[in-house]
Amino acid sequence: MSDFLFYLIAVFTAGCAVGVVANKNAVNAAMCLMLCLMGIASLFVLLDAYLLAALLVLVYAGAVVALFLFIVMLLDMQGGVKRPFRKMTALASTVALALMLVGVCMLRNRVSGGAAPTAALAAPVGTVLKNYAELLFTTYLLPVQIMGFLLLIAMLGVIVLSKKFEGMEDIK
Amino acid sequence: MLDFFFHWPLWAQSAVKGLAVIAVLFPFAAACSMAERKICAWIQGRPGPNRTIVPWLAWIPVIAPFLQRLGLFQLAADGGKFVFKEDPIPGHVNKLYFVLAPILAMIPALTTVTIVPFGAYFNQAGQLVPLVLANVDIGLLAVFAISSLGVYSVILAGWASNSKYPFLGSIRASAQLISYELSMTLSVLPVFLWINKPGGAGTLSLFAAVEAQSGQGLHFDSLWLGIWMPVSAFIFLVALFAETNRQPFDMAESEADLVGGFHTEYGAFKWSLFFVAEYAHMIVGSGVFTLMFLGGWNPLPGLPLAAVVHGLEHWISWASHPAFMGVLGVLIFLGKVAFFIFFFMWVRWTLPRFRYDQIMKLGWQKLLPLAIGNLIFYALLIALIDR
Amino acid sequence: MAVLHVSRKPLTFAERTYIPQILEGLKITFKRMIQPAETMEYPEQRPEIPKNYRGVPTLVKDPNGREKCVSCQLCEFVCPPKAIRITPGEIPPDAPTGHVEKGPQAFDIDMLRCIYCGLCQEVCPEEAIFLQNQYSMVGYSREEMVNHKSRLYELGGTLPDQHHKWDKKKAAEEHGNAAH
Amino acid sequence: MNIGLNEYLALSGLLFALGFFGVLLRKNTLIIFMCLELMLVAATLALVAFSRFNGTLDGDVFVFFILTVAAAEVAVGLAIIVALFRRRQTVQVEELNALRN
Repeated sequence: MSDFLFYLIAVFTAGCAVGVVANKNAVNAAMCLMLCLMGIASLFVLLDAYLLAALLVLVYAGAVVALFLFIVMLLDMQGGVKRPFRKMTALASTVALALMLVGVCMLRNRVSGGAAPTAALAAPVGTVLKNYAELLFTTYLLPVQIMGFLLLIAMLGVIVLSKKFEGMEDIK
Repeated sequence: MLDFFFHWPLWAQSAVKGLAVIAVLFPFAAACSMAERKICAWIQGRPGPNRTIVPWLAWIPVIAPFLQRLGLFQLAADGGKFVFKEDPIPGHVNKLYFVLAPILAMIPALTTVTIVPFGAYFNQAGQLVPLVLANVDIGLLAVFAISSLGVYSVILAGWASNSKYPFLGSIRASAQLISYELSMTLSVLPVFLWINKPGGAGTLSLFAAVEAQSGQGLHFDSLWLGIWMPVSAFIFLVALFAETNRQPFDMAESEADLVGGFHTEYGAFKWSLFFVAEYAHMIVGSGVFTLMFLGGWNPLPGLPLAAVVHGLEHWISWASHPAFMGVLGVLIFLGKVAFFIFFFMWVRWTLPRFRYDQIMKLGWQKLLPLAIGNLIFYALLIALIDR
Repeated sequence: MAVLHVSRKPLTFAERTYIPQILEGLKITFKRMIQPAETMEYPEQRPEIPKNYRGVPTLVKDPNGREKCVSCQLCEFVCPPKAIRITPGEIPPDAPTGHVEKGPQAFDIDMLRCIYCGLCQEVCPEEAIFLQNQYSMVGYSREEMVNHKSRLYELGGTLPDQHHKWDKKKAAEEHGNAAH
Repeated sequence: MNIGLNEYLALSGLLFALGFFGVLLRKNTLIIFMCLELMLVAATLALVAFSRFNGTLDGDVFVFFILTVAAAEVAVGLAIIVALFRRRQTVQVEELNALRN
């Protein structure tokens, strides 16, 4: 059952990822990204990380992709000249993709070396919320603080960026 | 009693649960639309719908006229109208997303119900077990996560309609949804700080929230959180109004300046899906509010359901039977939810709509600082109490 | 003209939170909610129609059952929306009202055009057309909404005045003015 | 239960590769940005899988940080894109070449 679910969700997620990359229409791409995130959230559930699944949906699907959709719709960049891909770009990116896929295949077929036996799972620690809290407020307290500052700075940055400045010349 | 159910395969159980959600929530939403008509009629000094009758029922002498005067069949007439009307798809719309949007509106509305507990009973071992479809540890966070997906239906409906007013309406509505989500989340943090105070459960589940209000007698632990944290309850309530797009905040519709908001171009069944989704959101929102701030299925502060049942055992021997207790709990819970739905409608037919700038100002400049201040205050207070 | 600038009354803190106003509003609507409804259950209960109500225009007969209209066409002429159409006709000399020169052969009032202004009633020299207290006109087609002569008389009925104009006229014709 | 760490890592790698491919290939800034997000999320999948199969929580906690960073990044990035669009009326990368010569 679990195996079947994994393969189902994996195929779905990968398909949606292809959709993000290959779609002409940016709205379609954003919706594909949303579905892809839902797939990953369900993979998190399979991995017993319920909290992270909920957070992923809340932050990513609920806010980030919604923002993307917002901007895509507001800018409405359907117009403009569609230039064909340059040969070099296409070639280079395909080669990169191929190389990475080779890496993926090697990962998949790696002989599992004792460290993580597939059958015997460790006890799921990610299900208990208290564990997260303890770790966040002891070992990772400094990163949490830094994250707070980062968010503050990002907020200020966005406010400054989205303000219109008068008398600034256009960069040509 | 229900053992046979738990022996079924998982997919069958899930399917039954899913059908149950639909079978319960749709009539509830329809009943809400009925209640809305009646209440708005009473407030405006009218009798409300009281004419509809099914032909072959009209022959029953006393009951049929009574039901007719109550207007109960208006539900069926409305529903039938939505199903049988012509379902137009205007030209120049993005067909895929135009059809997808109302369906997307239903998904969060129907999914969140599974996480909301609606009653409790004692099992054989004497433990209190919640009546809930999926008792997850991250309860409230899951509700927030799923309901945050509701913004997609609004955005997509407005955009796919390919028309100015729906688009403006959807932009406004989704900005409003995102803005008030913040205050809403911040307002419930004190509640869970209190529940998870040192020695507490370490959970976000709504059942735990009710248990924290189930103390007996008049002391601190038995207070309903709405009394103990009125500011949180207030902020949550206001944000709930905004999140469900109800009257003083119904920027999504604002028919005076935007024709009909994001669903201007919709008709018939697709429109009714938006409509049902709004009521389903309202029901779930009221349920969450009741669970967190009004003691869930406990009848009175300081008088939990368990105490009532044990008290009744002196007179009625089967009072602590799971079925009786479950039904009692569900009835008390539904009573509170019904009051809140009434409150939603009462407010709707009392207040005019806010202007858009007022809404944004209220959300960002008043509610958000208030929520942050409230959080800090209760964090300090709980720390002091626990020392 | 001098411009008077009136400054807005400053709001108190309580007013700026909206809360007291909202509660006040809720109180008012709640009071309203528990009062009985003020509407009328229309088809069963009917509103009381005042005497001078201007409803559907109708034609009336005098107590002797003669039609009062002499098809002078003043109403047709004065009607603002041109809802009235009269076809004048002769009255056969051997009819009971044969001494009258004219009567309407057809008298149509198009109720889809009528604006219930009452000018036809004002202008009628014979007091033959009255706007009566009927107010609900329904029909399934446009044709149905045109009131023909028979329907107009059916709606109008008899006007119980005691003028007996035509009797007097007939008497005058037969006996000269000496009768009076 | 035959699904182990390898399968999750392979899926994560596949998603990352797809995202990377998109970043290289596409010319629409917004889609490039989406592909970047895809790469970030692929990384979180690997972290959660590691965490789960090793019985520790550190990977999960890192996902928190990634989520936060991603949220901040998206806010700033989209603000930049909107500012760019206001100025240049385009979001295509090859037209945003002010520093070329």
